[in-house]
Amino acid sequence: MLRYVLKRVGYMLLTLFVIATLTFFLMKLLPGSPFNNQDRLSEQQRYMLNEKYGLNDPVPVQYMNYIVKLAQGDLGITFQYDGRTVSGMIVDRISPSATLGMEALIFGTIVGLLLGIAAALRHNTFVDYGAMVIAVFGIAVPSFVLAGLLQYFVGVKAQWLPVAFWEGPETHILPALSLSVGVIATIARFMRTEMLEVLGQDYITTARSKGMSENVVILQHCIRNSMIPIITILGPLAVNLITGSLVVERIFAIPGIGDQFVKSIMVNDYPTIMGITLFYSALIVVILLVVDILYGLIDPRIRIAGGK
Amino acid sequence: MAVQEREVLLEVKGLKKYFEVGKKQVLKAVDNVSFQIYKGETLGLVGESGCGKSTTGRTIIRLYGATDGEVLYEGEDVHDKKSRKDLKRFNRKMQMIFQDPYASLNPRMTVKDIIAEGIDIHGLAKNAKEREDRVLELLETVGLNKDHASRYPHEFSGGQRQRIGIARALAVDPDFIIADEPISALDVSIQAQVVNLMMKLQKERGLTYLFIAHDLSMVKHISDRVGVMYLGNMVELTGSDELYEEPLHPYTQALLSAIPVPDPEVERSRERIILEGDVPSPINSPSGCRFRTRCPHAMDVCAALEPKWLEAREGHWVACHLYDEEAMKQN
Amino acid sequence: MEKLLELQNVHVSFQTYGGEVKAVRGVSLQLAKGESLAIVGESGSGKSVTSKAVMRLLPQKTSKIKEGKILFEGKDLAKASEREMEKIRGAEISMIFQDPMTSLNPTMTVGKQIMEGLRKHQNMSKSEAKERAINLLKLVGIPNPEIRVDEYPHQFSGGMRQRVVIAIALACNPKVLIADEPTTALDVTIQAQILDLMRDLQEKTGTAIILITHDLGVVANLAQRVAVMYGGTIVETGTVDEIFYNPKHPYTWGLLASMPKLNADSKDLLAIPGTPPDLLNPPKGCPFAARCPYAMEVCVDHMPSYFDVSSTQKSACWLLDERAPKVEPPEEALVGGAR
Amino acid sequence: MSMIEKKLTDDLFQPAKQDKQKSEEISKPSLSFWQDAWRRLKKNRGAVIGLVAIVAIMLMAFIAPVFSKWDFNDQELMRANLPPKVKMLENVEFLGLNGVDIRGVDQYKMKNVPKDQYFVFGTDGLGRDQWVRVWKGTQISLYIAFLAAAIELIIGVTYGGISGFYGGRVDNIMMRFVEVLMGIPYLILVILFIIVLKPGVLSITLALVATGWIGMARLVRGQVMKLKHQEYVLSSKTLGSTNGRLITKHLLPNVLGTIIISITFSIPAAIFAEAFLSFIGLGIQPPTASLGSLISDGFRSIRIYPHLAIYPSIVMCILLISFNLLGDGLRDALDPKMRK
Amino acid sequence: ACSGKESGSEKPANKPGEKDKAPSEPQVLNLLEGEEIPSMDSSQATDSVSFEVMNNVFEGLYRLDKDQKPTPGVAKDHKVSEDGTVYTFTLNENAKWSNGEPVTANDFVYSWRKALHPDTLSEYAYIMGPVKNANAIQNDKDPLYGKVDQLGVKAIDDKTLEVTLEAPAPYFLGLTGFATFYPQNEKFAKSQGDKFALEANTLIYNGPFVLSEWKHNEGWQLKKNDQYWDKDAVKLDEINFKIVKDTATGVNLYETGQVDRAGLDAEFVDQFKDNPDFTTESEATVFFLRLNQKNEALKNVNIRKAIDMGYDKKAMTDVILNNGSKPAYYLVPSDFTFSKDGEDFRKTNGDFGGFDAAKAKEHFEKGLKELGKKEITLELLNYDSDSSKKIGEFIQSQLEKNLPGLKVKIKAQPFKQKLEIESKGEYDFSFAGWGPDYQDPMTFIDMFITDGAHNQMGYSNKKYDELVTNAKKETDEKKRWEMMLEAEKILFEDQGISPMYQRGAAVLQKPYVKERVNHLFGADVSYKWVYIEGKK
Ligand SMILES: Nc1ncnc2c1ncn2[C@@H]1O[C@H](COP(=O)(O)OP(=O)(O)OP(=O)(O)O)[C@@H](O)[C@H]1O
Ligand SMILES: Nc1ncnc2c1ncn2[C@@H]1O[C@H](COP(=O)(O)OP(=O)(O)OP(=O)(O)O)[C@@H](O)[C@H]1O
Ligand SMILES: [Mg+2]
Ligand SMILES: [Mg+2]
Repeated sequence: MLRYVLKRVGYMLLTLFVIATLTFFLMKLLPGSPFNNQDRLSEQQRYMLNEKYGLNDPVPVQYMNYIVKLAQGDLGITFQYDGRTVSGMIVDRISPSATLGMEALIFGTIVGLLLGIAAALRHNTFVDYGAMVIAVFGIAVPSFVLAGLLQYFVGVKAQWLPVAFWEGPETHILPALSLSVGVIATIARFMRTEMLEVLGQDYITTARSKGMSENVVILQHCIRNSMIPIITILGPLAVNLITGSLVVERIFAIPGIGDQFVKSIMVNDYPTIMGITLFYSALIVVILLVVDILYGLIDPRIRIAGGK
Repeated sequence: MAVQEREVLLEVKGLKKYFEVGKKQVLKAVDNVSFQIYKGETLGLVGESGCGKSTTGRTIIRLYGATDGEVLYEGEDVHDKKSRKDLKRFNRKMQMIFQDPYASLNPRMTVKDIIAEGIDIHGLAKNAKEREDRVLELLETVGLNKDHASRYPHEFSGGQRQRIGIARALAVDPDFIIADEPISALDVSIQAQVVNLMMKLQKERGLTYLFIAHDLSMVKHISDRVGVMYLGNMVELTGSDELYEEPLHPYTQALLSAIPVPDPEVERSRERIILEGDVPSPINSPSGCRFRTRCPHAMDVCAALEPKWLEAREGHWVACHLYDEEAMKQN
Repeated sequence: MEKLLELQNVHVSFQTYGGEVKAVRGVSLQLAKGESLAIVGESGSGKSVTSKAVMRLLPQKTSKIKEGKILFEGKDLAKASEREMEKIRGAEISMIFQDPMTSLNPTMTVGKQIMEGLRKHQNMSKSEAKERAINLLKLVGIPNPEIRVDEYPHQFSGGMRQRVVIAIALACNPKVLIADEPTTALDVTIQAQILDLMRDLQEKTGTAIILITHDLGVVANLAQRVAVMYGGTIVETGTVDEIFYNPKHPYTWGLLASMPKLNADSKDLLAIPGTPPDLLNPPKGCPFAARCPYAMEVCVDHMPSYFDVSSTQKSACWLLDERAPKVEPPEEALVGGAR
Repeated sequence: MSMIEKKLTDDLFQPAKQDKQKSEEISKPSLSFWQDAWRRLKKNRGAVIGLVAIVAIMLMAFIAPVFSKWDFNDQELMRANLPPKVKMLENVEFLGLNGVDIRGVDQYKMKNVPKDQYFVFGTDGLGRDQWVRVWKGTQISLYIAFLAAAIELIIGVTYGGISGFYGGRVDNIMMRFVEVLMGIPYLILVILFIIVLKPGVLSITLALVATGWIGMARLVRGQVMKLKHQEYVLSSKTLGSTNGRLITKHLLPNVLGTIIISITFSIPAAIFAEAFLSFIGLGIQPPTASLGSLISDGFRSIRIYPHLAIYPSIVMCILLISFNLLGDGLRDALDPKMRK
Repeated sequence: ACSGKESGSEKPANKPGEKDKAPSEPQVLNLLEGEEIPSMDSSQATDSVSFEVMNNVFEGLYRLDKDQKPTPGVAKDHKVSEDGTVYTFTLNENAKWSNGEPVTANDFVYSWRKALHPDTLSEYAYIMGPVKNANAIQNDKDPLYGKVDQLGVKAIDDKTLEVTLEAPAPYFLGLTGFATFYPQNEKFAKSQGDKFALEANTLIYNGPFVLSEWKHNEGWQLKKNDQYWDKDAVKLDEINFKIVKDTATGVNLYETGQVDRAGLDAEFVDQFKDNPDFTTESEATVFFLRLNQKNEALKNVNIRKAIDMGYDKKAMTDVILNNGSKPAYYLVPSDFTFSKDGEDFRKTNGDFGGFDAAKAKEHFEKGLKELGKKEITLELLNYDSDSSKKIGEFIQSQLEKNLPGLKVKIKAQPFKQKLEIESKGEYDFSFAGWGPDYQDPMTFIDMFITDGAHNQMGYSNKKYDELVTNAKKETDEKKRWEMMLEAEKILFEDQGISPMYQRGAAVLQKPYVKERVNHLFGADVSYKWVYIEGKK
């Protein structure tokens, strides 16, 4: 097991390195310079600014410098905010995004699972259709519409919950809800299909034949066996949620990383772009590994075949 | 039986097929198996589930690459084939009927397309009409009617599906068919239909079969000679009557004694050789003779030496130290 | 003999895309305490459905017990609530399923799967249940049961899995054990062990067994009485000797005849031509009529009723009517002692 | 019992004539798998409704702009932000199609719009006919939808198929590549395309091409890995099938159901990816619009001019639900077991 | 009330209250901001958020008052030499940093030199241009390069500062209120090292407020500075800023009463037009079309004229922008600069051109004939913001309608990328804007001298160049004024650009917010005089 993980970590580092390289060169294709007051700057000042950030060097040299620094764990300093380090900024801004993402993920997964299970158990009944309508809706309504409507009706009209900002726990509800609808929809659909499949398996009949109650059958026998595809989609979904949603962060004025990333690209803040990209891709590869390990925990057969 | 005079169609020499399972673990599915199949005969292959029968069959037909040993078909090494043309030629001569009639038919193809697949691949029909005719002819041969051509596999009973599988194999006019437990998944009355069909075809077309099964009575019925496998090894091989009348290998004896006879009186009075213990895993198979852990006659030598594959009597091969004088001496 | 379980004219239908599949059409059976009854018959003849109907394990939405009574110790299971069934399943009646490869939950240890029923029906503590599970594993002949309880099904061989399934079924000492083709997937040496095991158990605990199988050899080995099913109905029933040595129904003949005999010469087997009836539109008359070489006009439109051959043997065939021509069973259908 | 017996006459007890074929006489036209699937599809009510709706929307998208009085970019600031007004229905109060806005002002009167001018979906902030714009936008969204589907089908399925089929090292390399692509944030790629190529349909297309297929590739790979050990695949191998034949004849038809369901997921995803790009200002460039951009623009003024967001939303919803219905129907149609 | 005169009187919100009336209600203001503060180091500030915060927590020699006139800040008084090039400031002895230390002349010397020092790389250093040697110090070809001690600023004593200019600059006094000219406490700055100005507590303040809390990316809080020399004039105890980027969110917050002011997009204007809290504010930023005269067609003055007359600027501001923006027929914005006699530059020069479809067509046809072409295609380089996209669409449709034979394509790009393309001259015509750096027409006029840094469109007119160079040296204020008026005329004779509109902003503001002062250049707002009255 340990060897397997080590091998995978090796692959991960390689993948990260490739991503870093690709992103670095792609990013350099972005036109424009990172300076704030671009339209007022003289040629010369521009040159000097470039010199300061090492942007006058040929791109491969810049790349080498970047990688060397990266190897020392230095992500550099952002161009956007005076003197702040990229790593500090990521740490700062990931926390609301990740909190929100996790909340949405947990809530969405639970509700999605419940809906999916209910739909499967009441296959082809009103409950099933209802759950699936919710699922289709969850996919069909874009988050900016949902977030906007929630904010207006729940926040402004009814005044049940705060309109925006990231303060007490009550401020988490609306944004988390907006984010989770997509999760609910996806999970519910997959869970329904998978549950139907599992419910048709012989071992479920065996469990029933032992006199197990319906609850035990579902909780102990069905769910775990339906989890593999759920885990598979949950992995990348989690990464995307954790790394923030531009739309929801903007609408609810949450100081998250999604918004920061878009802005950094817009203003050519190279160190920040790289920093966030690396963070994101590291998360992706780690989650993919976690998913693989989870497979083994859920299904002992995979542990033997793929694992050791 | 004047076995020697007959022409050898297929010769398997020291065939080994190991699977790598997990890290550095080797599963010896087939370990050093040798036998010959004569033209026009049916060689039965029996043994309990997991002993390597299917693997042997599949390695012969190249679904698996052999770990070691060779398979000679009409003197040519099957595993040596390189060019696509050679392969195609070979594929036409040797065909396979699969164990599971449910899994071996593509659920999204009509019966017609399934049967015609070989025809298409080998270009055996000049036009759509000819293709259709051949399919219908094949359907008839296996006892289905032309209405069935446009149906899907799931619309058939197991016996019918197995016939479709046979028709598919016959489509390319093979000389040699490996039938991998073609009847295990069928019920008795249908088994008889399939076996009858296979025997009829053999008579009509001079086919050669390698008939894999674990139902010994059915194997005896259809086969000229029978080989018994245990845990990747061939333990006994001889004419089917001889095998049933005078089994030499203790495993064969146990096997035969365990077959329940559909006769209540016989059953009530029957003595069985009860084998102790479970079948060992092919991953860590016992040293020496693999059967020794369950064998009522196990001796010290069995753990030390692998029994030789020797002809204990004319045409009766067995791998057991009991019939090896040298080994007995050592004991 | 005391009737433990009695089926009275049970009808089961499935609602499918194509229409109503009448899988079981009027099955009546009796099972006494400590008795072993074998149900044999063609694939798809409704054996499994009948047994699942007893357990009430048929898919709830698509299937229905349309008619009939299933009396277990006088109580009609066909009308029992799900709650009541939960108490009966596993504790009073338990079942061994056809396929050991798929009837164990791959993500749960074998021990836990055995313990589940024990904890529910016998209120055992975890450790008690585990001890009993180990004992059960030992009983069904699994070596090192202490270690094996904590392993997963895929770590067991097919034969061992089947034994685990049997252990699960036996866990709570049920009064009735329904074994649906318990040995089909096994090779004969293991099969023999398991049959011995079941016979032992029956002798020791007095469990009544319903054994469903294709293999007449197994029937001959284990059963006291036999019911032959075809097309959703029982076409013949009798003691094991009666069915083997004095069968009256042409389908039973066909069944016996299609078995290859170890000691017979290798000529063609006597196969039953044709295919079983379509249960979507079951024939009005005798379900076997279309394949029966002795079919008469009456068979096509009129369902034969049971003719008593002896006090224990009944057969549903018009050939037993006095007006019918007398036919002899084919030679191939004659089993050992009958000759 | 005796009652019945009485009715049976003796002559019934004669051997019956054997009519062996009788039970197998279900004659059916000989259809190929695809013809058969089409036949099954036609029988599925949901799928037919979905298909009809999609075709209707497609027709509207291409015909409505042609037959309209206005071009999608005919601006007239004098008639900006008119609420909808429909010729016959304007007198039916509750429909709200009488040109009165939510403040209760008849905008048509107020803005002196000629009596004979009706704007079925109203007008936007530049006085353009929303009807034409919605259908024009539908064109773009349909294009995006079909493009996304095509990309998934062509690139995703091929990639996943090859990776899963060949397995081993090929698979390892291909999957590492996918991981890398997954690791590069989507936005960087999109923005690059948009900046390098200039914003518009082409760059959105390319952005979709670059990453849209990854999910599908992973899915197909998994399925193919599972299916390639099926016995029917092996049997085709023993017949001498080439790999190409195995993939196209055996593997793909059997993953098609999964593929279709996945596509019904990714079509809305693609349409909204485009809407998201519009939201951050990188999507379709004006004056062209897509349903996504119409909704995201209209949504800003939803409280004052609800018609701007509502109509494109309705079209979008119908479209998506239809795709879902059709997808479910297709999956069933492609599965012969669902045959009636 | 920046544009005080015209709009100030109609708005009850901005009616000046009684100054000496002691406020009885909680003096707390809640506001929104669109971005995080990029920098709190006055020599690094480049953007409006930083400028606005700094204007309220720092103070330069002078600061702009409600009427956009310089009013004493740290300086109590000043003297100007005859030739208008030497300013001697006397500092207020009560001016203190928030840590209690006095603000000294040296703090200015330190800060200005720091801003100009090449190592600092202040992007706004050029604003110091009028100060003697400032340009030379920044020019690495010049012998004075980097020699900040040669800068024309000197601390005569702790409370006297002498500034020497290159040439007379009547707007200089106003400029001292600009962030780059703020003082910095050398001792404190050095003691903080790298951390200086990164957090609220690594900085000291000398303005009406202190930055009491700074939650990065969420918001910040200003509190009254009790060390401020004029603290009695400051009424507000607390201002809370929250970062909200979405307009709708801002409006929603406003409606629930959580904030006292919210900006509106065009989409929201119709909705709130009749709301009593609705107001529009005018700015001094002018948006115009750059007509790239390196383009074959746009080289032709008739084509340029045709384009300028070919779209309806009034409809554009009234219907599309709908936020108080005014159509612009000029370069130098209205209500921005005034002659010595107090006359608006704009009023003197009047409007140039205007929408006239018929005339536009005439010009266009003439131009086409001169070019020998039947039709031309031009690409409009645009920003990618929503309102500018709409305007782009409008211009496109108008021009194509009014000038048959013209085809307009639009290319929208993110801000920075658009600037990049523009500076490379790789466009036909573009949507551009310019806000003033200082309060003088020159900040607009000198953009278009031949090869000027901001003349990215190849405009060149010798006479224009001459007028601009001379005006910069001219000591006679009146003559200088004339020259600038003349230059603007020439620009429009040539139709070097096509002005579109002078930007305005639509906002909702609670009526109890009084005396909020908007500025037209530099920092947007002063909160020094704001107070709350009538909030229930
Ligand atoms: N592809 C494979 N990878 C790893 N192990 C395999 C593979 N195929 C077969 N085996 C193993 O090889 C051994 C022999 O299998 P094989 O299928 O040949 O048995 P068999 O005699 O045909 O059994 P059955 O009667 O059940 O068909 C078994 O232990 C099986 O688990
Ligand atoms: N869930 C179901 N839905 C529809 N039809 C069903 C269902 N289960 C069983 N059937 C049908 O009921 C009939 C009887 O099936 P059953 O499983 O009882 O047969 P069996 O006698 O057990 O056969 P086998 O020996 O193959 O197990 C068959 O025709 C089958 O197709
Ligand atoms: Mg096999
Ligand atoms: Mg069954």
